[in-house]
Amino acid sequence: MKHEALLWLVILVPMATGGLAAVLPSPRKVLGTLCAGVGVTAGLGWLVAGQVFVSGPVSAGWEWLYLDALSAYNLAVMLLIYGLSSVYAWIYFGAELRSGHLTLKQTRLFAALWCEALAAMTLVFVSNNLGIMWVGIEATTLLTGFLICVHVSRESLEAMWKYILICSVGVAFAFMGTLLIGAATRGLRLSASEVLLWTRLQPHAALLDPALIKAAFIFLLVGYGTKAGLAPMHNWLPDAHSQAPAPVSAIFSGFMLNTALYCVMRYVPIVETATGHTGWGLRLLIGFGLFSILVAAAFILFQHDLKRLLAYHSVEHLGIITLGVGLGGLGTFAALFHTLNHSLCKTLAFFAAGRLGQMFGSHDMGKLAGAMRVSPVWGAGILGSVLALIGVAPFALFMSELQILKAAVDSRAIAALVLFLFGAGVVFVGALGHAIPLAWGKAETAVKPIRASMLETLLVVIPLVLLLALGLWMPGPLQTALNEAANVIRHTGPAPAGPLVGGLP
Amino acid sequence: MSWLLLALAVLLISGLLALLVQHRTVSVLAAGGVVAAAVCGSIPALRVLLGAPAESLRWNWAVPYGEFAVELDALSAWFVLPILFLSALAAIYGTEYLAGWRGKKSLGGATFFFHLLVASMLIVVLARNAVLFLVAWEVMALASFFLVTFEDEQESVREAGWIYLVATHLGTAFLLAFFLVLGRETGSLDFNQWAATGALAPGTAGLLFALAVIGFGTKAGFMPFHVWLPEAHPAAPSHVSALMSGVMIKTGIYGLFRALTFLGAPPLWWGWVLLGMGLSSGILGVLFALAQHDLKRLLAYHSVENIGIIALGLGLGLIGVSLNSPLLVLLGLSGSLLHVVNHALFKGLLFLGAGSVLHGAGTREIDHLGGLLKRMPWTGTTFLIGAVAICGLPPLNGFVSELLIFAGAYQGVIATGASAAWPGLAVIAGLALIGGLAAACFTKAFGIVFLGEPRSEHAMRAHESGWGMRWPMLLLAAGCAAIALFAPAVVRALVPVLAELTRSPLETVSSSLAPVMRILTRVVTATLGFVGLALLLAWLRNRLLSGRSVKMAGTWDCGYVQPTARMQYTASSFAQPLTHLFKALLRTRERLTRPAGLFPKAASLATETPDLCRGNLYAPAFQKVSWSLSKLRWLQHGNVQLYVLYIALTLLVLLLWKLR
Amino acid sequence: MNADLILILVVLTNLKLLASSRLGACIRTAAAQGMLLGLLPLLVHPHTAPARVVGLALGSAALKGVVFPWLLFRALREAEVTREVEPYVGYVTSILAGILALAASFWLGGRLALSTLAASPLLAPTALFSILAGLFLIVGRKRAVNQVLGFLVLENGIYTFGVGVIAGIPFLVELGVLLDAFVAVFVMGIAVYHINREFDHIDADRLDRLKG
Amino acid sequence: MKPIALLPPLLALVLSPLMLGIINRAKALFAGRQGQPLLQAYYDLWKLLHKGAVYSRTTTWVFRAGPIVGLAAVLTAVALTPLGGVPALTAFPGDLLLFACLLGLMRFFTVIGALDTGSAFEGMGASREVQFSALAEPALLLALAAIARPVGSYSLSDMFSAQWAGNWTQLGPTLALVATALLVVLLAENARLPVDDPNTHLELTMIHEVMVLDHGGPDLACIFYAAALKLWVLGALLVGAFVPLGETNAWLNLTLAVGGQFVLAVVVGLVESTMARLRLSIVPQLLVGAGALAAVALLLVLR
Repeated sequence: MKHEALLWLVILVPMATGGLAAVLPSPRKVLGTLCAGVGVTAGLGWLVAGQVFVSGPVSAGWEWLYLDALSAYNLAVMLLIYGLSSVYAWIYFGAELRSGHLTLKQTRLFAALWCEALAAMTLVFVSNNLGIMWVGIEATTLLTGFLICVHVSRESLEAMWKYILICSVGVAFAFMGTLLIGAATRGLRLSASEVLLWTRLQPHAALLDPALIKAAFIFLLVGYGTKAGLAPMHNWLPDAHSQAPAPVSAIFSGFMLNTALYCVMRYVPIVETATGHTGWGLRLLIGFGLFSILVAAAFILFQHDLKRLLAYHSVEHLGIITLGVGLGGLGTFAALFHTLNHSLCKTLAFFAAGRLGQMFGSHDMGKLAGAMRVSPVWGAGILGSVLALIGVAPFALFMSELQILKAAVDSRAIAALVLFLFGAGVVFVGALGHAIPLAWGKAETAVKPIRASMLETLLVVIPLVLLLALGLWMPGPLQTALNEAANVIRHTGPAPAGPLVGGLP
Repeated sequence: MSWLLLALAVLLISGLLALLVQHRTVSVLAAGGVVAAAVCGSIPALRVLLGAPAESLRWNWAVPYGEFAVELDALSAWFVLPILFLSALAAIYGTEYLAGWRGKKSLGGATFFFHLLVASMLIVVLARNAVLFLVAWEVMALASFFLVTFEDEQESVREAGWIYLVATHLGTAFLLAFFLVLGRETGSLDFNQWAATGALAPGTAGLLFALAVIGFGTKAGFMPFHVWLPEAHPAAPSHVSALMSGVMIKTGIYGLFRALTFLGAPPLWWGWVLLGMGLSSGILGVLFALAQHDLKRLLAYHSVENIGIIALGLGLGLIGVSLNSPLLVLLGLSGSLLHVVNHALFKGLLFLGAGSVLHGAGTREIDHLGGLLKRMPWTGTTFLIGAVAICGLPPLNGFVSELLIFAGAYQGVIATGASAAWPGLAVIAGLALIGGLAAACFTKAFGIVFLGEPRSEHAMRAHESGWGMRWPMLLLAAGCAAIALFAPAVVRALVPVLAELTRSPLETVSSSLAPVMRILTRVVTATLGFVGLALLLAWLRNRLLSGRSVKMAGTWDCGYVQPTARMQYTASSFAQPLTHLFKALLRTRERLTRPAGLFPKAASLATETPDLCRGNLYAPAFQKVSWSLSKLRWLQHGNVQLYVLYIALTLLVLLLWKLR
Repeated sequence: MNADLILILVVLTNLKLLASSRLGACIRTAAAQGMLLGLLPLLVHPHTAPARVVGLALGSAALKGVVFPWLLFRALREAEVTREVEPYVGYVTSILAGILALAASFWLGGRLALSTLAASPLLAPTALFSILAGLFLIVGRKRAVNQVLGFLVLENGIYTFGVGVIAGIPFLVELGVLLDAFVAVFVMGIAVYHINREFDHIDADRLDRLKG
Repeated sequence: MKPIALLPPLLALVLSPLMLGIINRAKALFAGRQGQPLLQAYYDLWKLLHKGAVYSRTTTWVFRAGPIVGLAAVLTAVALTPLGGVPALTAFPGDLLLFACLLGLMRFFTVIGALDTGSAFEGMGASREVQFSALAEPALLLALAAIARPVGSYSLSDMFSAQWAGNWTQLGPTLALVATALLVVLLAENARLPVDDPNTHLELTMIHEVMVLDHGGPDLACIFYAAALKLWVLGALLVGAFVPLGETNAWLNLTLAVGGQFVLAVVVGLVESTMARLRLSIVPQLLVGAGALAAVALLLVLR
């Protein structure tokens, strides 16, 4: 059947592209192939994702591949981000090729790893078997490890070492959790091939052994949380993000983190049902979410390096998403919406940071000042994205955060409300303090203005316009998509979150 | 309502067009767009104030919990009119004011944000859905932020922009809490439903009131939430300062009025809280204004003072409600509402005047100016009118609104029982002091800037602004006089507003407003008499002098031979006795080098008066927070072993804690 | 020879790892542990030993007993280091900590109520102990090689758990796991190699330029 | 409106300069001099009205407008002032505010008129004037509030109507406090000792006089006349609060009130000849003290 074929293709096309890109003769060709391959993958992915929203979950390969609303939504967003980032990679590395900072070998390495990483992440989303899902995550870690040091330097090596070690340890715990889940299934007689199939566990979650499930969820949360950059397991994140080339940083915080968080979301309904809907797991999520927001706030306040600043913003926003999922109800909906908003916004931010970094030759915000004058386009990009990141209306992030706040108030989680507002306030004060000089400040060394190409302008305009549009108007399809996805997590049929004006979740 | 939508459309479209087109056309769009919008928008607003029923409109808006629900009731209309009027004038003024930057800066951007600001202010006062309100509220903040940072190459301006956006955003955080909690209590985010649902639990209502006062008070500029005003107003281009100070901060007052219609019957302490806010804002505001020597900063502090006066009126009104004494309510509320409009007029006028001075003389430093009345007669005269008005002196509009509030206070004093007399006493003492100090401050501002001899080259070479900047000032001055002249009519236009606020039928309001009307008619007669007398006397004097010797000479110098311009009193020396009197509050920093020896060399005195709250409240608080947060930073120690340890510990702790 | 014996040996190897300062010895110990664990599947499911179990056993034994040690020794030769520099935790203390960890893992194993479904009551505790020991090596030692070893031991613990506790993990998953473990160690090996070439040392504690 | 209502303003217009004469005469007597004739003020006005004018080149129309506006304002205030229980020309609740603000307007224009000359001395006088008046205003309004409370109306004509004027039996202590406060305000507002010294010739010590150094001719006449009227209207309030009146006979009341005014003038003279001018740094304390007295008076009637 055609959709099942699509599921396979979404994994195979990027793998093939990666293989091809690794042997092409010229860097330009390599990058071109990369863009083409990613483009095709994106097309296929959106096709099948759309199919899911039209006519329910798609599964293939004896149910080992499975795409439901939740994974389809994440897959679609991921492919969007990957597409944008690939185009940006063309620009970014194009500039480096012109200035001779990039060799063919490095280009090939980058392209191959880039595509294989895409394949691995896709695997995470399309696999129904929780074990394979884990394999996908681990593969992502190992593949992206070398992406950090496309340019080998002391810092990049250190970052890579920390990234690989910490994430491997963390993800190992996640595997432990997966095993425990398997152990918990002995109640329901499942054949070896079915043990870890999500579609098998989900319906009978109530029969699972609560004690084991709890232990499993702790391992999973810590494990995948490490990869998702939740505090206090986030320490690898600022190093990796700051040292990786901008396109890589963009997909790192643009979607790799969310991929790991997606794995946690997968388990939420199982855990909730198994523990009898006591909100045991949700409370854990709320805790990690809030702690991440506060930690991120502390570091944003004192940050000097632009890319590290953005990295901590990722910690904050992943925390917000986790908080939303933990609050449940409307919160889940908002969290998924926030995923899209944050990814768009953060990719743009890293795009701008990368290009500005190339222009100023540094990411230190002491040197990086007055971006608006040096490059109006990218200056607007960085200012706009930071303003959006700190939750200024009418950008979409304001909307999703507003909904998460509402979820908190409605579920009378006043402590969460206060801490969230406090953390967001600190972030606002700190980040705005960085953003204003960044945009208009006086650079100590004069940098001559640089005109941005049409393509670059588009890369800035498209995300900003999307964010504005989503902030002021939520398309019906997106809304249904979000609802279906949220219902997978809530696993409680239609949304409990009260009557909505303007026809909603 | 269609007219208002048209106005919004015109604003947004012309704003967007301004981004695309070139110099000349930009100015045309900048002025034309807003003026057209003002004309369209005023029609329905006037209709409603003249008694037509409220117009409303509900469109689906595909945003969770959002609905494009707008309504033009009397209260909204009362705020819509000044917004439109002042915006139109400010826009006209702006075209000439900004002409100097043509080619240097993107005037298209400035125009776009100006139009966006006007549009968002309109939506704020029209919105009937919390999400719509909040979005408009934030857009308003953002647009004004970009206008404030127009001259972004200046460090001080960037600083001001930061303080402004931070302050307003933190205020918004409280509003978020306010709306969401209210939404939880009532199960809806629709204003009309909130107005409909009656009594909340006293505790909840109190909490909501506190949230509203902080949230809206930050925008309105209540002391101690005013910190952003004295920074942002001077930094912004003058026509923007006029708009922000004249009407934008009033959206905070509007929000407070609107919020009070949701919270049910106010207990006595709400009134007292507002009185406290009013007194602190009024007195401290005018004192700090007195201590400034930057003209626009001085005006900014006067906005704080006038917001305080408005709060006094509102507080009296609330106390009247809780003691149910109708006359007190009407006097307090009408005084407060009328002062909203009056302040929009004369503060707009004064900021435009200050802008004209900055434009003509190139400095805002009062001590460097002087003798401008000769060089800029139009600006000077209109500025004088604004000054008299803002001091609450007859025969101008400021007097009328302050009279109403004063009358309310006296009403409280003579009312039976002491509970209304105490607030009355407080208001009388406070308002009298504020009035006296305001007079001191504006005799200083006008006297030092426009009178005497020029104190610097700047002032010497000052030139009058063109008609594009004169007309707005003239119209605003005329407005100040007109409101005083037609006070009864204006207050009659308040009847529907008051009826809506007190939820009583129009007849009742207008009947119980009758005594106030009588007062106003008498006042108008008396002031007219005064004007007549003045003209008569002037005529007589000229008759007497005609044909006699009228000589011109130097100022009488008390026998000193060579008076120079530098011997004149300066703003600082003029205000010194008062600032010295209140030095405990002002904490003025003085750098004084006394003249020494028999033949003293140069001596100098420099004073600056930094903001009390910013220095002693917010800066320490921010430091405390950042200090305590900096304690978290050892987390990122750089050592990978440590990082793995965190993970292991987190895991173990959770296992031991959560598996019990 | 039954499972318990192997498990006890695994515990002993862990203690040895904690105790020894010579990197070479550590690597050999780890290799031995790998071999032992390779045997484990055969003994846990003695009567049912289908082809895939045998394959798994041989695969993991080969990988952990031969390939990894070879990789690590190569890294050592490159770096020309033989022993751990002054560790964060002394060796005696390490052993004591090890004993404590052992006790903790027995207690935790009981808490998890796994023994019932495990092939041997010792299994879950041993697995947990290996995990803890691995963590301890990563946190407590400075040489990057030691951290790779630590990760290896941690993996071993999880593997033990997987083999012993879960009746039927699909073959594919197990392959994936092995593959990942292999790649992980491989990648780490390469990283160590690069680090050594760039920094002329492989002391993870001196990699602390990125902070704040 | 009964024709008698025209009398208070008429009396004010005619008799106010006389008060200055009485004060001077009283001071002269205390100093054991013979002193100026009682009608000296009238002569001065007449003389000034026939003079030309000299204007400083620095000045603008503001300088010329000052005296006019001041006189017009105080004349309007006269129309609001009742005398001897006879209601004022126009009376309405809150007229006391118009009264106070008109005096404020007069002050405003005197001050900017002074600043218009650009003279350091006049600037100094202006600076002092605004300082003291800012403190005097609360005292005045509070004192009036203290009377308004028992009367139950805040229109001057009601507050100083026949049956309430000098109502010592009902509100003795209050009235005493109010009268003291009003007296201080009157002295301060009219630039009298112990606040200001009307007839020193040392500019450095003057307040009001130094502000009008540059005015001459008809302008100065306006200022003198305005000052006299100001003294009269404030005096009328003080007297109205102080002097008890019989309810019935309006003429008798008027006579009593005018008498009261003259007595007040004598008292002022007495104060001026017995007291020295206060140090400028002490004056605020005096005025704030007056405000405090008024507040206390208000508290007394609040019970």
